[in-house]
Amino acid sequence: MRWFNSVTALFPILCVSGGALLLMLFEAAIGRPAAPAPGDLEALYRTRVRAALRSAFAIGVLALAAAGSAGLWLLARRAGQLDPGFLSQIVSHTAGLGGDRFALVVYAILCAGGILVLLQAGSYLRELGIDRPEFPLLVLFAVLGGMFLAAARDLLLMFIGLETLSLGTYCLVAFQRSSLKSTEAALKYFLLGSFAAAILLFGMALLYGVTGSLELSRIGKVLSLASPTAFEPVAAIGMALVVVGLAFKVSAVPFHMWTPDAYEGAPTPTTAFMAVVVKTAAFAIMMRVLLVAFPLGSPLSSAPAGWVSLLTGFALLTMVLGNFAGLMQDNVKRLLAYSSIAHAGYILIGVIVAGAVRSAVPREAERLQADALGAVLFYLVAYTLATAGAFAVLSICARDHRESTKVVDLHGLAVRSPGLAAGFLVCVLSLVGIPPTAGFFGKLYLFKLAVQAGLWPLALVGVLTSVAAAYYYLRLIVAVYMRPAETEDVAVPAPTTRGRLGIAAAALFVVALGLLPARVLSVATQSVFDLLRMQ
Amino acid sequence: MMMNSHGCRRGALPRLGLGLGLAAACGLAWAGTVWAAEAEAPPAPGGLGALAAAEGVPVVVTATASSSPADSGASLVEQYREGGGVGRQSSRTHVVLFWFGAAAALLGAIAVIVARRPMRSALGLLVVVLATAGLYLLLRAELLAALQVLIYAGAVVVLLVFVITFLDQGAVTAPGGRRLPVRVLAVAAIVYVLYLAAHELFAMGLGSRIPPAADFGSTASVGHALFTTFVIPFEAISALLLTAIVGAVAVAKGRADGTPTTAGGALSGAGESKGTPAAGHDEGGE
Amino acid sequence: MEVMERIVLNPYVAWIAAFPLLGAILNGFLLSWIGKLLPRRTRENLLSRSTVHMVALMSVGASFVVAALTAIYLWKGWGDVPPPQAVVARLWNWLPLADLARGVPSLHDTVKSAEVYVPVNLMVDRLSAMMAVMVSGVSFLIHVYSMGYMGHDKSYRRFFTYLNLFVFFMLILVLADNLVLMFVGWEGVGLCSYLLIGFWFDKEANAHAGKKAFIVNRIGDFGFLLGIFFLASWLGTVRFQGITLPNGTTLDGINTILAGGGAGLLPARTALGVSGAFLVSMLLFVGATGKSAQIPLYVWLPDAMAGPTPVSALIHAATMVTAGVYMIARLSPLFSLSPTAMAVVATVGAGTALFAATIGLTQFDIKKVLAYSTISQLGYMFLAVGVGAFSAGMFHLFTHAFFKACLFLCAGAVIHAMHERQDIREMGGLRKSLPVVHWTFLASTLAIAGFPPFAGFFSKDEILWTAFAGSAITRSALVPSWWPTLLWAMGMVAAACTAFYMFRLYFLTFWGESRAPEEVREHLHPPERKGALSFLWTDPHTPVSMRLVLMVLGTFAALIGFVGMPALVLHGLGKIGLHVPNVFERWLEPAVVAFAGHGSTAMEGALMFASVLVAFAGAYLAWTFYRSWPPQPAQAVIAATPRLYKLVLDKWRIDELYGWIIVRPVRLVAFACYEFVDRVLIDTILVTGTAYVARGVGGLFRKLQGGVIHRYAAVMALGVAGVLWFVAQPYATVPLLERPVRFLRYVGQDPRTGAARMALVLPDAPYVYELDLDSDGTMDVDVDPRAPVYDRTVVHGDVFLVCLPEGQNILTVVARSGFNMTKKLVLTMDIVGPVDCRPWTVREDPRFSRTVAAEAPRPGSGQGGQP
Amino acid sequence: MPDVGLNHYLLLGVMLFSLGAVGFVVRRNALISLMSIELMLNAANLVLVAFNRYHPVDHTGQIFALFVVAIAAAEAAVGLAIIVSLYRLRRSVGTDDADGMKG
Repeated sequence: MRWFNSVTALFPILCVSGGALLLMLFEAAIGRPAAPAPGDLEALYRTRVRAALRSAFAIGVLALAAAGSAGLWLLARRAGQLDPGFLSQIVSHTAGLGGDRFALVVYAILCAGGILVLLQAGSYLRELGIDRPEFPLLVLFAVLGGMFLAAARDLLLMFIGLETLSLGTYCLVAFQRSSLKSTEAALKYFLLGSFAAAILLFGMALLYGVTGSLELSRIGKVLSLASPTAFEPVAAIGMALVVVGLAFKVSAVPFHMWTPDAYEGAPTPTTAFMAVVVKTAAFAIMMRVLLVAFPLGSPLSSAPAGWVSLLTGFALLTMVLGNFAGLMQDNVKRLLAYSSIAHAGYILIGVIVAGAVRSAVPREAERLQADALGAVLFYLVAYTLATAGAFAVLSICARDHRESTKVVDLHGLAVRSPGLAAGFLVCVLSLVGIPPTAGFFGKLYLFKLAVQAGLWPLALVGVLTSVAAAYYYLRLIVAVYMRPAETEDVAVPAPTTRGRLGIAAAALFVVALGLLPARVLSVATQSVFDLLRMQ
Repeated sequence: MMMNSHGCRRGALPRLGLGLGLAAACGLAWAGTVWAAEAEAPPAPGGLGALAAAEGVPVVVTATASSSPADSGASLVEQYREGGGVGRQSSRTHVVLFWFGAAAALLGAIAVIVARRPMRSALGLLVVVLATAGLYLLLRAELLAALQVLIYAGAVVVLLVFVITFLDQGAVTAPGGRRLPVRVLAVAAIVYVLYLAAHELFAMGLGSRIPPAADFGSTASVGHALFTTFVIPFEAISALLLTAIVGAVAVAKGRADGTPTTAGGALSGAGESKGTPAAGHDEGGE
Repeated sequence: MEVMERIVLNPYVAWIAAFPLLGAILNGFLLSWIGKLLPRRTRENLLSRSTVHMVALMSVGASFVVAALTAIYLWKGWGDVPPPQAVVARLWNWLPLADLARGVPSLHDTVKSAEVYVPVNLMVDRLSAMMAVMVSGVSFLIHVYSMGYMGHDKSYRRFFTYLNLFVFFMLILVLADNLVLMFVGWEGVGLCSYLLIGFWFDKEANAHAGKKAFIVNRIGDFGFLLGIFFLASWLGTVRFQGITLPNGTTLDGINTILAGGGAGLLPARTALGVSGAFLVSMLLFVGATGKSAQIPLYVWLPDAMAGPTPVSALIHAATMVTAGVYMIARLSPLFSLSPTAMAVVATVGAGTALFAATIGLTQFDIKKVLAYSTISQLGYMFLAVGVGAFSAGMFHLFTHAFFKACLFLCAGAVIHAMHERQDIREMGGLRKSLPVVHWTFLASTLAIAGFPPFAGFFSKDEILWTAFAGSAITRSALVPSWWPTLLWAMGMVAAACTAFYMFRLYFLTFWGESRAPEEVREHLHPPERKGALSFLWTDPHTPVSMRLVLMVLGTFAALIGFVGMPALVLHGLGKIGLHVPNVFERWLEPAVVAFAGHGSTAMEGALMFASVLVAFAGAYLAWTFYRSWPPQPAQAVIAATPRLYKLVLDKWRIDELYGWIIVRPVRLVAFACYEFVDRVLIDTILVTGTAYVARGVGGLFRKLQGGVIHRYAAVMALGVAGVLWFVAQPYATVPLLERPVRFLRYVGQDPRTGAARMALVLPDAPYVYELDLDSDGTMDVDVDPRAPVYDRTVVHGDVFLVCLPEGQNILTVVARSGFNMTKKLVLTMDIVGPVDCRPWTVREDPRFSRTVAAEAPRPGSGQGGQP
Repeated sequence: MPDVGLNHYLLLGVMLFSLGAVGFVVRRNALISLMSIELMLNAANLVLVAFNRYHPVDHTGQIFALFVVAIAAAEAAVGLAIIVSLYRLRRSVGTDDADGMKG
């Protein structure tokens, strides 16, 4: 029975890893078909069918995992409204993995992100002639890494997850190996990413040295002991290095430098993947590490030099830079890269609030924390949908071995393809934060919580910079809706059914979350209790 | 620093470092094995310190002053006296070997970052790897030392060397460059970091207050832990390795998707980046 | 509460907003999707223009019908059912804002209860019913008009989709029962307006104008949002009106709380030094200035004229721009709490009214004149709500919607006939060729200029009167008693300007000879006359749909004012036996705070006379100046009629005098206002300047982003160094003196000597220690042979047992860091009180907020002596 | 002869780490950058193992180091693949040349 329960709790992870293995074995067994001769339509057809099947299989696996997460979430709730340990108890005691409800929610977001990426990848890869079987495979593996990250309860599994995710993503960035841009972007991302990973690892080593444990909760307990430790400075340095490593992954300023270049150079679906999956997973683990290993009241959270003030600095810089640097861009991918930096700044606000809550009543404090982290999760969902949708439009606009990512390429899209334009509009409006889209509520909650926690400078900067950001998102809308196409030969995008589905789903969910945010927010908030009470 | 040595025989330092380092590393590996076989004498059992460490509390002051003053004071002292010395007195062999290994590792590391030929950097890395393996032995991590040699030296460095030769990277790339101020600033910053970190780290204590078990670090015990406590990470890392394999294949496999081909040997010198004045000099010095 | 019981819950009112949405969805994509499934012929029928406008018209019309029926229900009741105070449609619980709500338990615990949610409720009370009827009615007319006006546009379907969508959001704004939902409508209308301004996107200016509107509105929204946050956190609700659910739960509303004596919930003094009511009112007002184009955020409205004219009529005259006024009226109990805020509102309103009117004097673009007149009229509305005459403000809003829509639509017809020319210097003489337009334009001009008995007369006169009598704002200590008079004077001057520029526009457009270019003029022949009123149906220049709408609106512009006749007139009517109530005021009575003014009927009569006089004077001046072109008296007239010469000459002198004394300065001021304030200050500095700064900063960041990996790595390394410095620096700067104290423990007396035994725990990280226990200046190793001092260094976790001799209380510790990286630090500790055997008390160290230090009680001060 | 303790190992680790970081920032050859990163990972490993000797109740640190060795190998493989791919396209592994995207 215990075995059964363990497997149950691990279902999403097993599902994705099993799916990836099956896909890999299948591809290995079938072997690679010869590239179809120019006139050989049948072979071409067969190649395309195979590509479609591959992608459909991967999407199915991710969907199954997401459904499994949802089911487990319900199961966990039924087992006990607030029992944090339900899932972690039925997972074996082995180190690392905990499938609490927080992780389940993140699983679902990651899978959704992966699905949206795969949906848009089909036509892009085909048009650019790089439709190789490794793409869905790497997406699956990277999502798996993200899931490890979401579930990691100790530094070891966290590092493994982070590296799995990163290595997968590096390869996805370099996927268009005939393109100098793609490879260059991969090199940049890889070198800087590994540098950050090394820094992260050193921080972990120091934390291990101070506490003698890799388990997050154990670290938190040791560091919060009443007696001061001589290791406190060392622990602080370790914490800072870990924060730096994670800040790199969420592309917070000043560790954001790779973001625009990597986003621009990578194939567009990969860019979407980076913006959506990598960021979500990184934020998930960031929340867990910071709030479990350096919880509220521990000297490394709210002390003058604790992570709260550190992240506050990051968040301020990130919001300002991300929003202002975007103003000058004429490459949409770059622009969205800066947008993703800016959004990281907003999301950081939520994490900061969770660490800066002041309340005499522990229960009250926990509730506020849960609200803050719930808001972060909600924002991540909103951001995932909107960003994936926006990138999907860019992916689909790719034609004839050329991607269309200049602002100019979007001119007159509303006339050429009204459906795409409408989807794009909805997603961009959500990124701006216009009601009644999901993005509006994400921002509303985060700023409201910041005001509530007395961090009004953050809220003020957030609101002001989002006004500035409206300007550059507007350029996109202007390009799509208010400019005629520059040249006549711009091909009308002919989205595949998959691509259409992706955009429609993203746009619909963005609006639906705007109209009915309550359910998702409540799920997020409840899940966060598992994290906060993690033992 | 190494940037000032433009025009001098720049190859000398890395070569010297490599030579010494290689010798030191080999010596260390040998001596370490011998020493590890003898193992440390088991120290006296720990008192409060052991308890504290078992609790994972690095700081041993746990008694509060509010308890009966006279007794607790006395017992406190007793406990510290008992547990305090453990791990502090290290054998002379240990000390010698440590300095040996440390020197080798540092020299190797310097060689990695100053050598102008990637091949020499790779050799420097090899030295570091071997020296570190020796130090692992001193720290009673036998299995890790072995795997370090096997995986790191045997796989990673070899792969590096293979790629270097494959890419015709005998060519020279000099450190430093046009944007020196930024780099100098960055280096200064890093040195400052080093200073800070060392500053904080140094007085962290000299050793464990609880004795390691007799089979600490043995292959059996590490292996046992690996397949019990750490079985999930162990499974997880297989996913990581698979990712790396698939990804590396996806990225580096031959050009199947219509890459513009570049003529094989036509650009043999292209590996040089921004040919520096010192380049020719070094070639002459070989 | 008695008030709340009269609220009827019925979802049918949702249809008021739902119909236009349905229309937008049908036209937007549903029909074309369905069309794809049909055979070609059917599809073409389905997707024809007539389907498009039928869908659009019917949806708005249906919405109007429902709104009107609801209004009747609110007025007279339904059969035997007495009229309720409001009809509310509860749609769904929308977003949880639990913790915003005061005293409401955790979101997590009460996730299912309705109180913690901001609901999606649509509420029709008298105020919103009036607005809904007005919005849907005017929109319906403008939809009809657009059938003609946009008849040949290639994006017919897109236009009507946007238009319907706009109406939907406007109705949401109007019907929202809480601030957050209102904000949705608020943003939505902004978005649609933005899409519609840029509707003809082949013109660069349009896209720019749209962008400007969007950005300026975002600035306003920022204030609005902050206002919502504060209000919600203080009052615990964002609903306007309280509501009782069928299950008996009573939910509070802002107005209900404030009216029920809950004003104390707003802090009397916030951190900013102002009262809570003032702060919130001002923040909300910032939002209102953005949406309703008041100083200083009015800049977008004139530029927004770039869109199609029906859009200008609908959005930028009749509906969206009035949202700010509506919002303030909606929250009248809140604004009434702060006379200072009211004064600010009134002053900004009066200032805008005057300022925009002076600019209007100099414009030559027909739509620009109307745009500035809109801004000016909105200023009047703010003046009214500012002095507390919410009902008067709403009345002007109501009448303005009709005559301004009519004016814009006339302008549209003119532009249409002039082949898209908008410069009034090229017009003239249009009254013959466009008779319908001419008459309706005249009616509306009379209305806006304030000629009795046209609509604008009643509403504007009421505003001026209430401004004069406005005692609400003088309750504030900051507002001098003559302030209302000043506001009134500004209003009067603005009224004069209004009359002048409107008639200037009228004369230049419709009188004199045609100055149109040849190719236009040859089309502009007058319609055939087949009878007295035949022009009504034979006008060839204006499609019939447009003519009809103009006539309806013209009639309204002339007559709608009678629903709100001033007390004086009503009194007079009463004298002659006609007992007519002020319908409008009575209608709004339950919904807004009543006006509390003072002043006599005689004064009212005098003021009314003055304002009529002013209107006539303005019109007369315009007549003398602009009835012919170029606007100078013709020489021929002078020569032919010498008897009149003198008179004309005199008039000339007056004109010249006027020209010197009034016109020049006025033009100068107007020019300065326009050129300097508008173009330089706001356009250049505020809008462009911000963009430049933003771009400059952005460019700087771009430079940093040089593309070279190693520079990125260097930045990262610098970042890491900075972070580490930030993290380590507090530890480095904690004085050594304080840190080891944390590890000093008194462990009792030495049983043999009676000396104090101290256990020193000196684990502090980067230091090694040497001790001087007897303070003789040399470093001792063993003071007490029992003290286990190992090899002269003390490191982490080691304990010293120190026995200090009697009277000895100074302990010198030298701390050295490893590798001699820092200088030596000498630590002198005062360890008073060893003889006393009490355990040391534990002190909280605020910097680390946990138990860190031990401190000895000081038994005797004599102990503290020198060694 | 002074004792050798935990801090010596840690200091060595810190120095190796810093040398690696310096190399990463200063060198302009992608291969050497990669090696510098390996150096940093090695330094972290040394610190982990040294700390494990300090907390000898279990083998956590050593096992972490073990995993890091594997991860470093994987990272090297991927990194070298990217470098090879770049070399094929541009015949150079100089990282300064990789500035096709900026701004």
